Amino acid sequence: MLHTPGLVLNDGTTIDELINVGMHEVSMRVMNDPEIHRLEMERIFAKTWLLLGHDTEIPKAGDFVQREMGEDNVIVARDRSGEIHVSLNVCPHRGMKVCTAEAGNALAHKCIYHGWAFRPNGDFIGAPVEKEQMHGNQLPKSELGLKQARVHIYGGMIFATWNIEGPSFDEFLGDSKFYFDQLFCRTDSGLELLGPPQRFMIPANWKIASEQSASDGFHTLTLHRSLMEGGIMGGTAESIYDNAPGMYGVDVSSAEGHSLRCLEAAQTFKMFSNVSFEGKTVEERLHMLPPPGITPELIPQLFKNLSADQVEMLATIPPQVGGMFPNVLVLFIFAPRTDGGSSGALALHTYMPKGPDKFEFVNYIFAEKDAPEQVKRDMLQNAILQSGTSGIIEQDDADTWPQIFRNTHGAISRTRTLKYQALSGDIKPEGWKGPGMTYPGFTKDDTQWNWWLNYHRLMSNPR
Amino acid sequence: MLHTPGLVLNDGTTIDELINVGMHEVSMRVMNDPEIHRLEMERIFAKTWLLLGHDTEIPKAGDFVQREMGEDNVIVARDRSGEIHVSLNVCPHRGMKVCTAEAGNALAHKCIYHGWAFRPNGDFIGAPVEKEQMHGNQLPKSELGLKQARVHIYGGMIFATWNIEGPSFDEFLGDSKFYFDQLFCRTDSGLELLGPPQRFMIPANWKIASEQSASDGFHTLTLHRSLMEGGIMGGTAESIYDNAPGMYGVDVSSAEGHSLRCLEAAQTFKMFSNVSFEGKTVEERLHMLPPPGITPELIPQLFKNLSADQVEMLATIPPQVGGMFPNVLVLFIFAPRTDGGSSGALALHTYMPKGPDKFEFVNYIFAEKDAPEQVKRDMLQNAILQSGTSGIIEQDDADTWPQIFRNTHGAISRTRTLKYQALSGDIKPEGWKGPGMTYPGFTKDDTQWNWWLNYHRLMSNPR
Amino acid sequence: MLHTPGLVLNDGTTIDELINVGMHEVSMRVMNDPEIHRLEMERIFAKTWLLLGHDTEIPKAGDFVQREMGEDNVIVARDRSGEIHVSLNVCPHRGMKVCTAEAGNALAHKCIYHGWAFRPNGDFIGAPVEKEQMHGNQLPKSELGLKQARVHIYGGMIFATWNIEGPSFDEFLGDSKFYFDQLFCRTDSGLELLGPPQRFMIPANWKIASEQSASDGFHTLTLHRSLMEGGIMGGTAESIYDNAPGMYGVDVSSAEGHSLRCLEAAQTFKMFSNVSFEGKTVEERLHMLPPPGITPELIPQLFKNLSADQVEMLATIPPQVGGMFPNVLVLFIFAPRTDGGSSGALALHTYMPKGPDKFEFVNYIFAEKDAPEQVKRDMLQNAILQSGTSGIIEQDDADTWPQIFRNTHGAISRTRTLKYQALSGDIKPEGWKGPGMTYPGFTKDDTQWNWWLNYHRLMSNPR
Amino acid sequence: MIDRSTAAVDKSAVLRGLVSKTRVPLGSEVYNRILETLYDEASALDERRFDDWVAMLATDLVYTAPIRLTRTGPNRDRDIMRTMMHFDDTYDTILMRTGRLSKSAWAEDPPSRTRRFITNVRVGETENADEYEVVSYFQMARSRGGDPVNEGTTAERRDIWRHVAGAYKLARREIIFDQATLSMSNLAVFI
Amino acid sequence: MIDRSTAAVDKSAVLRGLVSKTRVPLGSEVYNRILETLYDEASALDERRFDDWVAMLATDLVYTAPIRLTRTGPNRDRDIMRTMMHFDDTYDTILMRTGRLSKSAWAEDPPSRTRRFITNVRVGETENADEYEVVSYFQMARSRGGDPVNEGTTAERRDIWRHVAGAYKLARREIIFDQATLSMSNLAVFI
Amino acid sequence: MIDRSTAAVDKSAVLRGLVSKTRVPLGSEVYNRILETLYDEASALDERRFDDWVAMLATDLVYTAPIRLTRTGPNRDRDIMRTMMHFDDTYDTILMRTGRLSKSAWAEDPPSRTRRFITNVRVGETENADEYEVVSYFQMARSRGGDPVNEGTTAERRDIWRHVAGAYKLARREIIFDQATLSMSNLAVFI
Ligand code: FES
Ligand code: FES
Ligand code: FES
Ligand SMILES: [Fe+3]
Ligand SMILES: [Fe+3]
Ligand SMILES: [Fe+3]
Repeated sequence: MLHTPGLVLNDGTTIDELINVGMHEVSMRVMNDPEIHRLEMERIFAKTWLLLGHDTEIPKAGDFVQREMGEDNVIVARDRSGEIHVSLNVCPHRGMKVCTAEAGNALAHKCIYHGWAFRPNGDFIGAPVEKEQMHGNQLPKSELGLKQARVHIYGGMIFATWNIEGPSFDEFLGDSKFYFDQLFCRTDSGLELLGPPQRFMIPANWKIASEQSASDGFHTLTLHRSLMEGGIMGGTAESIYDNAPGMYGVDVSSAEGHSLRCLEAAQTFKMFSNVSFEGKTVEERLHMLPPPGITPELIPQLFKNLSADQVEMLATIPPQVGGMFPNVLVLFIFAPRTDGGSSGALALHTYMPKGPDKFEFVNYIFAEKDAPEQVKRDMLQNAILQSGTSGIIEQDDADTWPQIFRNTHGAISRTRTLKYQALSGDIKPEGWKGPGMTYPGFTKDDTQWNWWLNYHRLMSNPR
Repeated sequence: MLHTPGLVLNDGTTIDELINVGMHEVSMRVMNDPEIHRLEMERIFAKTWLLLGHDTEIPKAGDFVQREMGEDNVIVARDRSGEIHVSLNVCPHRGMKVCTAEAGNALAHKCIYHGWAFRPNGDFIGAPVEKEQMHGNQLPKSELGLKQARVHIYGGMIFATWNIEGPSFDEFLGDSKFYFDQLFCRTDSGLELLGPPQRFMIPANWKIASEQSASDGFHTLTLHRSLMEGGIMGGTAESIYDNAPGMYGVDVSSAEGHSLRCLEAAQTFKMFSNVSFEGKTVEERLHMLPPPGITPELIPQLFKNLSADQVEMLATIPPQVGGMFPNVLVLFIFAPRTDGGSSGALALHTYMPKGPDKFEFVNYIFAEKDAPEQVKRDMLQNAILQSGTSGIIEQDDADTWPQIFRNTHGAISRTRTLKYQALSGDIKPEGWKGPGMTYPGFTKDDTQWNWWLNYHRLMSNPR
Repeated sequence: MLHTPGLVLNDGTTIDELINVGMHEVSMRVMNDPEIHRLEMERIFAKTWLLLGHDTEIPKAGDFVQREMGEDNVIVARDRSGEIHVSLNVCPHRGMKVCTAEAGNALAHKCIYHGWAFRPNGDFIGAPVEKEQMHGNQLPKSELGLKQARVHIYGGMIFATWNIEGPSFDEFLGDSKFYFDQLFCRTDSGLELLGPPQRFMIPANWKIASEQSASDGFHTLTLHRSLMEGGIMGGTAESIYDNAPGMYGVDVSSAEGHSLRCLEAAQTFKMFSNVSFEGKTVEERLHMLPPPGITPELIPQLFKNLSADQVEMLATIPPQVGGMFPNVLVLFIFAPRTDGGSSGALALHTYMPKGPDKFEFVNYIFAEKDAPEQVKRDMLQNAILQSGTSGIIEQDDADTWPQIFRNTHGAISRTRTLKYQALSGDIKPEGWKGPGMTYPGFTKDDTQWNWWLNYHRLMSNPR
Repeated sequence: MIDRSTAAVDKSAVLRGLVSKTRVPLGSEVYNRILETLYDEASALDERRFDDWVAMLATDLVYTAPIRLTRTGPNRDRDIMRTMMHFDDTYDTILMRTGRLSKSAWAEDPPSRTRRFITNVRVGETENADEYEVVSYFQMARSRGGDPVNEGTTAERRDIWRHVAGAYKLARREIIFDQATLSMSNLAVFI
Repeated sequence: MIDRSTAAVDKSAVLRGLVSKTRVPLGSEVYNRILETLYDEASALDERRFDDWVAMLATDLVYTAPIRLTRTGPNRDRDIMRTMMHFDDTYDTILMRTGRLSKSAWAEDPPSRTRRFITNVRVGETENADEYEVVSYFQMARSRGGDPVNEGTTAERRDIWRHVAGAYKLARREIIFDQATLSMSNLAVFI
Repeated sequence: MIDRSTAAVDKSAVLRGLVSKTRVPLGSEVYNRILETLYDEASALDERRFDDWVAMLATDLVYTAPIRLTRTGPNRDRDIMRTMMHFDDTYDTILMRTGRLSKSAWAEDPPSRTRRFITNVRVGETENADEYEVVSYFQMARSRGGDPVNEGTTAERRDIWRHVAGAYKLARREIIFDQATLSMSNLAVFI
């Protein structure tokens, strides 16, 4: 089955029965079927680009971190020449983990089982007792190295894929690059990962979190109601649905399944609501209300690193939340603090599948490398308070996803569908300078449906 | 495979290889095979009538309880008009549980994920920010309600099925109705559920408990030996197998797989052994030894609600234990108390599958609504002492079932069979007034085999 | 699929794709695939001889122990006539465990569920209330006994198989018997099991431990490095790879997948390094350095029970570690003690599968029955210190196996291979007296590859 | 049955373990003797010395375990439903249970290997000078047969211990389980 | 971020819980009152009496939970990474959290049924006469909805408790979780 | 080996932890110092300060862990089989074990993150004035690498602690595991 074109499950079900393109519905079964899961690992996680970390984690030769690509464990290491390599952490001899540390520094990784040794770039050095040639005589040493993934560094972020001949990283980003650049490539020194990621397990299928990351703005109004009850977003608890804070803006998306929500901060946060950009220059606007993570002294760098259109957008209606297909959430938000300050919070999550019924939530927290130490400190605290393990926003998501997952098993429930039928359609807002598909106004289901269309495309491709 | 008539597993095994009708044997494999389990959920639990609770749990408009139909989670709610509805607790939007409380009162169930709201009857009310029509434009609101199950109330007990066109509840009960009426429909006010059910998990396949519930009387003598050692059933520990207390009576059954064991109390309990019905009228007998749960003041109601034949039977040889296909155990027993009293214990269990390897034991405890408070109190205490989580009878069952289950996995063990070869055959006792199949004398395997025949019938039917 | 010749998985994969005979590689997938696991239970564990214990555990009539044959639970019992029987511990009635004790004495095993009773040889005695014939009328009592396995006692060790018509135990041992006899059949009274086995669970596939047991000598040098750091094997931590203690000897093996490593103790242990066998007789050598477990007073018995060739080998280059296909590790080693003494340590392990993802490590510890009590005491302590739950050697194995197992799941990882490409080839050492395949010099992969060849042979045979 | 739909909102005392306003200080003689008694009780039960345990019970013992119900909104903390119990015992029924355990109680033959961990013990005075309110946190590990996976449970125990002739006897115990659906396949063991 | 690649080898103090060299003896008055306080704190949190809990906090509270990192070789015991936290809170942010729990905090509505087991309590003096270093071992069972499988966590808590007006207030808490990857799906509950 | 088939029926003392008839009262000075010592021991092991732990051991230490056997009927409570052990150690072999842990003991490199919970401590006098019988309940959580699922074990420890020069040293420990088949994949950690 697995090698015929398209996707047909063992029981004869086709992907078009699971994903009803005409009706914009997805069968709940997709969220727990083990056969589908295995195909996802082969057709998505072994094929597309995956986020593994940030180069500021491994500054020196020999530095390494251990990460996951789907369910494959890898070593992300910097070699003597400063180049970063991603090697499958499976010993070519008998399959032991060559590297058992989550992070560290080593110019030779020696497997504890029989002692085979490998360089940071995966090259096989040799087996103990050299004269006995315990690596055998059937394969040359050059074929006994750790399997290498293809690596691309974007804005300091380390991406890798097993798809050696596949699309380039820029092809993978597509039209979304214009928008992601505004977050990741806007300053001279770029971002800095503030510490090793938070890691925790969610008892749910990875797609339940990932389809949400494709810019599900609407759930904020109800699931994250407590944010608004807090009052920091304006209005009162009663008026939440009338004000609908944060619901209006421009959702942008591209065919590769990525998306971002561009929001005018002033519309979202009470504290900024007295801000008016009337007749202000881009630079003035940036100083009045710097985008999340940017401090005044960094503003000149924006002009240097971004196009005029990009800077203007960042100044006016910056991208704040969104996702990168298949499993990355982007959270670059204004985060008002209890002390009144607001340096924003910058976080990226990866949702790494661990079987059809669990995924690991990996939360990377960033700041601009050249930001003042105190700002970094504040932003770290903001990001921890809002996102990840104890984050008051994502606590509610993390409790909701498993309940949805438990709802996908029943004989009747599994035949129900997820619906993406509130669509605004691709409309270019007047004077909009960015590429890609744009969905202005109230946040709808378009971007999430684009995520599923790309899922459908990849899952239908056996090669 | 799943859509061809009959039942053929992926490895080519047919149901007739698993259930040997001629030899009255069932393969152990049936007790753990995941493929069979999925088919059971579709062909049995999505097709037949299931017990979900009792209407005294939800007396007022808006009252609801959350229950399971196999592995599908449902809301059992009473609407404004007083009618009871059973709705699939899966949000039509993105599959979240619409109701997260196990019980409560609500005239609108609002999903916490995006805020879609539904009435007690499952009707879709709307999504937040009405003007944005976030339920989309592809389906009318009338098609966005919670999926409805078909409901039937019998003796106050709430039954439901997904099989909208299938057999009526009376057809489902068949000839067994005559006997069940004697337990559930005998008084003016009927039964009252004394509290929310006990719930606990058993690490075994649901059928191991359910085939036993089909009136396996014989196991009592050995597995529940401690009851007799207690002496309350007459004789001494040594004489248990000679006296065989509770083994003689009339087992009744019908083609739908239901069954009950009708026993003369005097034969079972020492304390009653001086009772003689010689030349007594039915009414006199009832006063001498009221059936379990019935108090003297309720006796007149029996004549009002039951036929003469039914009352006579209740007075002489009342049904006491049995089962309702597929997963209900009926326990309406005399329960002598340490203080000498005996008001009986009335309990129903449902064995709800949670995968092939676990089921939830849900224990509902009842009393006659019009019984005196002290009697209700005593009966609650009796039922808890005998049945369910801490019950001295069912402790032993709950420890035995998992051991049988663990015995079904081995390559050799799974080919062994359960045997139902001690059969007495359908014999109408002299003067017997009831319908259905009757098996007088020592309790044998007939009723359990009828359970398997109905299982075979339903599993063979793909529609 | 399961009934066509050869092995073809449901997805079309053949065993030759999984085990590349030409390249001496085994796909990681073999270590976790559930379908392969089920076939292993049928084609290996239901077919080959399995070690279940030792007759010194059950000296008297009625004595029994409960053990596992793969995933089938069995009763190993001695009957009145002193004969040992292995019965499937699955009640022929409704599948309950007939015996719930791990060990004990009983001349009748009575099932607690309905009371059917069986003799130590598995014969059905009867059901309670004899006159009611609750075992039915469709099968004679003679067909209602516990399923019997075929039993063979070798050196006191109890082996059994479900393969009634299959190879004899001697055929199963093949050429390896010559070597195993030197460990198990060398003294008049034979071995004694010192106590019930240690039992613990390892979260890994059984083959990860078993392919290692097929005489993977090389891993000792690196994984068990701490042994050498301890200094008891000569040299310093730095010189481990130069000295390569214990790496040189003669690995012996036979087509049935068994193997043993024959080592000159003097080469392995510093404490013995002053020993020289120059011009010494076999008897003198035995007294200078008795093989593990043998005390001076037992030496005469060796000549009585073994051939001259066997004794000479035992005196010069005794078998010390190895494995018996499919799941037995043999550990008959010199074990220098902190107090300077050394009586050796004798242990056998069985790795019993519990699903594809777990196995039970059962550790049997022995001594020669006629050895002095203090020696037995020392050997027990040695064996516990080195092997099993807390053993300083096997702690490291038990932590490594699960890490390899976790490495077998990923979409990329599962396509990687285990390699056995360091082969020395079958070379008869000059003057070697033993049969079978011999691999002199540095320990290589030959014996482990022989294990896989036999695995390939059995898995390819559907009958 | 109790009509949950009208249950008034009332956070107070709903879950509160220790009700007494007069605390018996941790480290005081009474506290120490009671804590010692709880440890001795646990060992009697873990060692299956049921006679020793029964000797620690008052003959007017009330031993109960209400169920828990998952609720939301204003009533979310009112989740102890005393209309239904997992245990609803008296001294007499406990005797029936322990008596059974010495006979053919297959649920505990072979016996579970249990370990009862007692922590967070708080003691208060009651209106009766010789009776003390004792709240303890309870955790049990339960191992059966060759199964490497334990069953277990956690709970709060709200006791009344009565000082009688130099010893303390259990007069009242309410077990507050932490699960709405119990993971233990039976309660053939005492909490 | 901290450059782990050059982390000097330093076993001392890396994992050490109790730093104080002046021990407050187990059984002493101060020890007993502090232990009592820890039990009362656990009951306040298990009973969701958040106001009672907040009343036990000092307004200069620092409440943190560094992540753990799996490391090998010379640095294997230096596995507490304070560059990243699971909690990084102050009195103000704790108030925001508890305030939220009284509103629409779905993560805890319906609430988890929790049990916080406190053991292995050790106390030491600090340079401030009224402040005590308190190390406790912490274990939480957490039951949600009808799920028979609990979530849970274990940790060490390194506290500073300050004696104020006859009571002790929590001035500092560092939570040392025992897992590098947390098994709890969120930390909507306090440790 | 021991012939289980003739094991006489003998409920007494089979499982009994505390044998001493002379109890050292909970809260007494001796009890408090010993409890403190058990907490300190747990922290030394959890913090992998093996030298500190060895310093708490008597040189004549006997450290054992008999296996458990599932039995039925009259012998059902005689389930501690001292003919086979999980640990069978002396001071010397413990030194070998701790020494190994400072070298290439991969089973603990990277190290497990462990937490040893000590509860239910009972103390009794022995015939030797300076030696005390100490029974404690033991629970360990063990987290390895990035695995979110902990291993763990529960047990009773029956110790002899000897008072030497103002401190207590462990002279005897018998570990009674609660499982017949251990769920921990190795015992590279001390109990
Ligand atoms: S498995 Fe890595 S060296 Fe053998
Ligand atoms: S899932 Fe229910 S409203 Fe979206
Ligand atoms: S199952 Fe053994 S007697 Fe019925
Ligand atoms: Fe969210
Ligand atoms: Fe029963
Ligand atoms: Fe090894």
